[in-house]
Amino acid sequence: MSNPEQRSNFVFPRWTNYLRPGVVAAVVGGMLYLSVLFGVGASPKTTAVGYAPIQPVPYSHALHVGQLGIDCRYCHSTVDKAAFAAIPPTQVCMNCHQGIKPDSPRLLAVKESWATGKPVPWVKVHDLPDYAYFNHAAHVNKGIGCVSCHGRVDRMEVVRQEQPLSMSWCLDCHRKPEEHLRPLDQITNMSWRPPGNDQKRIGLELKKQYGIRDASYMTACSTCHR
Amino acid sequence: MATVDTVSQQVDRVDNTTDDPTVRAPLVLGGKDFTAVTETVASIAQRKPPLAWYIAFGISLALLGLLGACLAYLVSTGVGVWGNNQPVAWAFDIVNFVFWVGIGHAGTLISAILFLLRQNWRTSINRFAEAMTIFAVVCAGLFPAIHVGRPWLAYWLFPIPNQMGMWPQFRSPLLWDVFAVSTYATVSLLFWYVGMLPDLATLRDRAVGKVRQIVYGVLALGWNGSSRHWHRFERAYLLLAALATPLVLSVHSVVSFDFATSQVAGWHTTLFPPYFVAGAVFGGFAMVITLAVPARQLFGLKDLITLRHLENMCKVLLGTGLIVAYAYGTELFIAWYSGAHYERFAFINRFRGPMAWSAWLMVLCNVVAPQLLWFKKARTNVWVMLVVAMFVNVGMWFERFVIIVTSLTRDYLPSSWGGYSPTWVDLGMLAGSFGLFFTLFLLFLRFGPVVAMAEVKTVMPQAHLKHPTTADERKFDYQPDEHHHHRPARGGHP
Amino acid sequence: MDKPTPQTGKQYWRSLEVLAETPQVRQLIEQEFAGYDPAAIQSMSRRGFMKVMGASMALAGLTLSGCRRWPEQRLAPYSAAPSNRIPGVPEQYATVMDVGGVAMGLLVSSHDGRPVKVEGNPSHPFARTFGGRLGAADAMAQASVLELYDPDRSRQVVQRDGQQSQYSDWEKFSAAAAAAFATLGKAQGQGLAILSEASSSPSVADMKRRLLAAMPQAQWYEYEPMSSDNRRQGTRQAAGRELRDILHLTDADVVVLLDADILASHPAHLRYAADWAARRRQADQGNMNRVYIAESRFSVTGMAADRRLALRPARVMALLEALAQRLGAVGGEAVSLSDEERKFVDASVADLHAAGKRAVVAVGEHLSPRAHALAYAINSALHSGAVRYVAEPGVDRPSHVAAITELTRQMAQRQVKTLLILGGNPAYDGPADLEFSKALGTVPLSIHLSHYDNETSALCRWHLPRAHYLECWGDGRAWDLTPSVAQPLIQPLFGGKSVIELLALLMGEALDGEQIVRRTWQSILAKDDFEKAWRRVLHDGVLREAAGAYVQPQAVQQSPTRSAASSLAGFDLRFAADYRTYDGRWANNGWLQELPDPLTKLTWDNAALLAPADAQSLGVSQGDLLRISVGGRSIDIAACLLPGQPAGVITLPLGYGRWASGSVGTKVGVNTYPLRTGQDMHYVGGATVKRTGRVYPLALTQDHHLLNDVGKQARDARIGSKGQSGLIIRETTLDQYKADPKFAHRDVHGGVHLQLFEPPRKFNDPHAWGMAIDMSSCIGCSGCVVACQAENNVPVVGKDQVLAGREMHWLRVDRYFKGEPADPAVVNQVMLCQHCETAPCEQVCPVAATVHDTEGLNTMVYNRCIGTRYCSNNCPYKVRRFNYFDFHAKDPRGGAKPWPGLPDTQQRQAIDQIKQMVFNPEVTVRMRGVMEKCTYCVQRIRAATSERRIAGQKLMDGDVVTACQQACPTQAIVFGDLNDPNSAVSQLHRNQRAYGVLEELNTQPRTKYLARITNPDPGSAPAPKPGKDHGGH
Amino acid sequence: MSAPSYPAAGAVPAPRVLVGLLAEFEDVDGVVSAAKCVRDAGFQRWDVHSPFPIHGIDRAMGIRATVLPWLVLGGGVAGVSAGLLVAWYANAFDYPLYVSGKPLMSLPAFIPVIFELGVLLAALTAVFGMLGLNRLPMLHNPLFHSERFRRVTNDRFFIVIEATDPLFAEPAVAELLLSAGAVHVERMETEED
Repeated sequence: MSNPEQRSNFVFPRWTNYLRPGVVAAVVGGMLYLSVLFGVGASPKTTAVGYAPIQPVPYSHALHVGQLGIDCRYCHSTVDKAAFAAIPPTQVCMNCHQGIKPDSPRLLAVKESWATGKPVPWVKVHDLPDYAYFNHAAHVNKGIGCVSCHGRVDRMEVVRQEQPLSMSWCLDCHRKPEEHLRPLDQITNMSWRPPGNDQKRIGLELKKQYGIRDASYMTACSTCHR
Repeated sequence: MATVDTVSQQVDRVDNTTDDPTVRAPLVLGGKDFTAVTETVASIAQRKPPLAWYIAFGISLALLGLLGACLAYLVSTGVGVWGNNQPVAWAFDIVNFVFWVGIGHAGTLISAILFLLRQNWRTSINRFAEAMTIFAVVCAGLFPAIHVGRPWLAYWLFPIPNQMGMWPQFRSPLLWDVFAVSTYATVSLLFWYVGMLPDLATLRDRAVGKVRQIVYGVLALGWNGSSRHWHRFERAYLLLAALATPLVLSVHSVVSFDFATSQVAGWHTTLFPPYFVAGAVFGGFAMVITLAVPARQLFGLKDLITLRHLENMCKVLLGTGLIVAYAYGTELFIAWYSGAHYERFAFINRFRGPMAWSAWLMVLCNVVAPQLLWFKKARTNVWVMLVVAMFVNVGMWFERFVIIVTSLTRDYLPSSWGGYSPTWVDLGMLAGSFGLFFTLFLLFLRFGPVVAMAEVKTVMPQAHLKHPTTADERKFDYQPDEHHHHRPARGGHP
Repeated sequence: MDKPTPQTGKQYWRSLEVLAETPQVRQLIEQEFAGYDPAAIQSMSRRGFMKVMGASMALAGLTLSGCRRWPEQRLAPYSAAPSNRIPGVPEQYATVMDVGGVAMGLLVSSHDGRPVKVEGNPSHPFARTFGGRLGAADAMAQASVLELYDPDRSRQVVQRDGQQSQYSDWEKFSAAAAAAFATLGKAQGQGLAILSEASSSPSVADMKRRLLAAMPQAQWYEYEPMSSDNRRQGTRQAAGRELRDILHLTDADVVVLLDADILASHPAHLRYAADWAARRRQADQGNMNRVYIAESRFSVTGMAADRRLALRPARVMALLEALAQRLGAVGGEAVSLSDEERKFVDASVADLHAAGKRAVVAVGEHLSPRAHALAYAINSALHSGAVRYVAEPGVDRPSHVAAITELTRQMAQRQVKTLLILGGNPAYDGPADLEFSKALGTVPLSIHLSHYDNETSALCRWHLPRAHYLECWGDGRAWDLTPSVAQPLIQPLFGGKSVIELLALLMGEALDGEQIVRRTWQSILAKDDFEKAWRRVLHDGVLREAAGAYVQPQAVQQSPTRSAASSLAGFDLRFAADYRTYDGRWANNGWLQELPDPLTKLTWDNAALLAPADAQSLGVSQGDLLRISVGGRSIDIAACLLPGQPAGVITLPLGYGRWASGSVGTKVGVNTYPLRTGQDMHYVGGATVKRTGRVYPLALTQDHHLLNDVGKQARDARIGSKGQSGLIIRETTLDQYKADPKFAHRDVHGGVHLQLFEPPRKFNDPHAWGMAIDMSSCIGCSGCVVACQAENNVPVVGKDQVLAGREMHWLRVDRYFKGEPADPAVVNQVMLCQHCETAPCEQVCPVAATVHDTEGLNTMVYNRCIGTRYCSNNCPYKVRRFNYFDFHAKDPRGGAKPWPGLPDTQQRQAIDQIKQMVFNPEVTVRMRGVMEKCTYCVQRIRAATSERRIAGQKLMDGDVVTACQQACPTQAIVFGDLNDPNSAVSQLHRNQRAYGVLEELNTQPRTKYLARITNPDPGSAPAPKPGKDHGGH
Repeated sequence: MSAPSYPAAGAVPAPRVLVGLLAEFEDVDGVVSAAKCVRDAGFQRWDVHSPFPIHGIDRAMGIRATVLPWLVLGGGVAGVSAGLLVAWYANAFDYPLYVSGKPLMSLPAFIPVIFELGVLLAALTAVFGMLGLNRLPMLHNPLFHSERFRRVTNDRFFIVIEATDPLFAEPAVAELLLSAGAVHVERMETEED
């Protein structure tokens, strides 16, 4: 057997006792820190919002929509007819730009496309997962304005993603559509405000008028996933 | 003061397996005093282990490696590398899970229930059993996590707020499993560790070399045997035992709900919860015997884990075995009595269908083999009990196989009846899980206090007042299976 | 031979606006499809391709990407938008597909220029369902879209010289051909032979006429391994001219069939099945037809018949002679019949007499000319109003066998200098005794136009890639000669040419396909205002008024019966087109290879179909490898026991064992053509069978033969005895149905449901979706299985996985044999997700990946599923399917490989890009590790409802049509809204035959089955059921 | 054992401040009776150290029952309510989904989870409550300076009377302990701070 006498007698120094609060704090704090880090870092609000890639053509929505007041549907013509809001063909640009500023250097890519027939390689900004089936027409025709999801595009020099486009974000609106509904003639109006800022009342009226169904229908899985 | 050598020499052959209730059979032999107990146990962690340990550890590590390889292949390729199919969507994966969870029951059961029942003979084996529990639950926890098709998303099983706004579905028995098994793992771990604190302190105080002194020192948390500490310690331990007892019963009940609440004929049986719990204890004790018999041989623990301990375990084995056999019978009776076509067929098919061999193997191992233990000769012969225990281990694995796989192969629509055969990955992962289990267990044997020294000391006569003077002392000086107080206690006094 | 691996070159084109094929638009749209980075496409880089797909929104739903920011996607809008196309909105075009000289009317839907779904053309007389608004298409037609995107299709012109083979191109070929044909032209076409597959195309006929006019000495031959020449000969004997018989089964109360598989193998089977079913559905009015069949195999029609007799081929003829005599259609010495044969004749004759005009007799296309002559005589004798005739086109040509025999002879005698083979694969499917391949090698200049660089191409000097029918202009005639136009939905992916385009090229005509077809149709369509008529044909896809005129020539007296002493020594071999690969042309089609055979449920193989009795006497069991020899030739093929197969007859399905089919079809199954000679194209007697001692694994999706007694008893209790109800199958005969209309609800087990709680809602807001499946009209043709696979991106898993029991079909046809193996009855039960209101699968899912929506759909959310498979265990119908591997990425002929990358990148990167083009963008493509199942085609529900809602209209019954319902020729599947009491499905749910399978489990299924009613003659009807049902209690 | 004497503990590198006196006893009876003496002498800040819990020592020392059980009860209640709350919030309130036609609030189906969470929190409270009340972990303890004290986890029993006790007077206390049967008494000292 080993007998005590031959052993070096090790005693933990006194300061080890003072570590205790530190250890507790480290463990608790660490867990909190990680959860916050993950919660914030992984949330689409962080990963997706603010995504504003450089586009091949320095097209300014602020100028065309904000100042010139072109309606969204002039370019995105299928938004109220189909699930997919079409990106305008080069043709549409040329309708005007054959006459207006035909020689502007900013239009080079467009004119090249028109000449060669090559499409303009726009970068997709609002990109839903492949398993989520969003239908523009279904929303636009039921009183959801462009601005609700795309933000104040009329003020954007470069289009950026304003909303997280996460599932819970979709659910918020599908549970309480009345907070976003607007008259059909105001769909593309970026600056529309409910008269008397009484969105709730108007929303509920429109909800009835559009025949929008209850939350359990609106949040059923099959509404968006197939 | 006795040394290890002298101890091992002076192993006396006192037979403590008497059945005479008037005699208080000693639980510690070899005329040991406190020091000798400490020596016997603590020195295991200090001496170099025998060659056998190294061989066993080598094999275990190899199997663990196999498990790792299989896991990598599985996750990168898909669960199709197993033999699972339609209709047998669960097979080895869940069989192994239930098997290991079952093994994981004896530990906490011995610690908790026997503790509450004041079964003092538990003290020599509970540490073993608890360690076994922890490691078995580790193995068990592995399978539900990796049996899913997309393991990287398994965290969806926990109610964590997320950007999808989605939550788990609390009606699913599988979710109950998640909570039951994780709770069980946590509580068992705490129970084990708390119980080990005083013994870790012992190892600390005997440790040679700074590293060991620091490691054991930290693990012992500065335990100093203060009676005020002991007071709260015992109360906490009692509470844990009281909590663990319903827990241990609930866990396997919940596991049985996976089947009992389902639609599958051969699964949805109201009998399942008690049947599964009994089966778990049955299999758990078998595993304890399987581990204890060689261990006491290897590490000279014969005086602490005595034949009486082993015999007691054999009795439990026999008892629970009979419950299991009864459950088999009841299942068959109910199926016949229900008069429902699908029910009847499930059990006819179990014993006469293409996979009947597994059912009969189950009956042989779980019902026939344990009957040997009616005989005291068998109960007191380590070889016999070892063989019986092995049979039960095999039998309990096949019980789960029969329930899960055979029932699934032929359910309602004959068009979708199928068969099942495992792949090398299935077998590899089964073997690998044993590798994981034994690697952990051997490490514990090597470095941990394999017997609860402090608790053993409490059941030694020297631990009790010779002349309780006041009533309150008598009241508090509780002596479990002591029948006559003033009989001079055995064991040496200087 | 060495098969060149296709070089990668510019091969993807975006489909064109079909009516705007100007080179300029072509170019624009090609560029459009090429996306922002043509180089990425040229190099076939996967990312590049994915960007393009992102652009066309085509692959919405591909992969279940997690919450990462997935790879940047580019949007490539049109430069100049083609008129009236809205991105993401599918369009439908009518066209036709020609198989064996008969055109099938199709309606093809196209997503952003990719044809993805083939359906029947409702306005086509031979595709329309009876009285329905739907058009049916069979499994092969529906699967043809997979062939379009088959990466194995030949991509280059290949030039061969002996063992040498090299890639060439159309320029080099036309140069070479121009020279050759110039000289041929001078020689009046002397030494030129053309071997064409059968074609109903007026344009091909027109080009043929022009070519023969230019080269009168040229020889034009036609060959099809499956030919109906016997009918031509027979009708000539019987009526003095070659006729096609067109059955009008709606007018037939009694139908007697001799080896005639009119519901599945006949060129007009879709129309026949529809009309037959129309009469089956009248069971509730007690006005069913009765079908007798005597056949030398077990056919789909045999499964549907009311009385069936399995006979050796010779006995079928004897039976027909007897029938003809008894009906006074022919004289001669009496035929000796066995007891059961006589019973069959007595019963059928009695019924035929009783029915008179409303009776018809039909014989199999392959039967001898005399059989056809007798059938004609009998029907004339009956004055049957249920059969009409049109004149057979192309009467001048020799029979197919004669044609290829003659051609081979000429080649062997070196008389053929130039051989042009238009389609077909004679080196594989030619009569074995001719040794066509050997002769072919001797032809100096041989040219083969074909979809694949196949067995025949390997022996020709030139292989030319052929344009798929969805890629080119063409036309065709239906069974009754109704003409249709075939229009392309996409530019040729691999630069192939159609038959007419090739002929134009060879004849030096500078015309493209469209111009040729329009030229041909000048003569078919009204001269005045051709454009208007042309556009109408394009739109309708058919010109109904131009159908062949009915003729009814007088029956010629037939020579009296001569008793032919047919020897019964050895086995009769019966050659039959396979229900999946037909004559072998579909061998490389994964959907069809994995489609379970309607009878055997065999996938990925053919097998020698053997009567259990014969198997017993031979000591053969399922999967034993047999050596079958006849006339000195022999093959080794696995035995598959088929109850109901006539004793002494072995059916050998054709169309397998190809050696140059492609990565899917090569070396699948056994080639049975080697036993098939020119004399005995359909059956041959005196074959010997030996066991080789080896065993061959057969991938069956339903293992009935392997049941032990315990299993058999349980199965019989569940499916019931012959003609009677069991626990899961409810059926009875018409008479018993009349006696006990509520029979389907007798012996319902455990009717009492004690509820612990009230369901939270009725699942009927705003609609209550439900389905009804009529087991009386289902014939088990399995068209619905392929429809579901095509619509829902259901993967092909491969033989190894089917053997492991992991086939993925959301919808399966459960085929149950009842009664004695010698003379079984068959019930087909289409099984798919029942959408139970109290779905057992839902409560066990720990992550709520499968839950109910408010309209009663049991929704399966793939992107939420983590794959515990618990739901599948808990589904009593076992209709859930699990992606054990990434099956789309897995090679069906090889094992699954580990994927080192992030799991959700596997599909984007590992699936061949051309294969990806067949995906239906409206349905998520499931990745590895998720569960899937029938969704009631929720994508179609959503499409229809949102269209109506946006238009502010109410949803009408019939707006939502599931893929399986759409494809079903017999309308056995009906889907709709149970809230609408007048909807078809509501009415069927109210029908007293309607019951829920396993409803005693209180699953409350939304899918109900209509109990099967058969109409056997009193002689063969099973005894009324003895009181209680066995098995239960 | 030899005549009572209490040398300053040897092997320890001379620490200075006196913490208390450490008395060693050989068996249970000795230490228990000694504890009674110390108790009766009215000392407050003292303790008995032993290798295992000595039955009856609580009364001998006059230790009052611990509050731990009440803490555990609290933990259990918290766990149960947490379980109930999370199940209700997730399945019945925040995102109600229809599962097998069962009610949104299917209490019977939620019970297993509720139960498990109750046990879990109770057990955690028991363990960490015990450690907290015992002020463990405490790796440093003046006792550990004593060579002999190591046997407290083996076979010896000790009584410690701390210097901070109001009645503490070094020689008197030593006498008391020795007379109570201590086989050895030593000064327990520690370094300045």
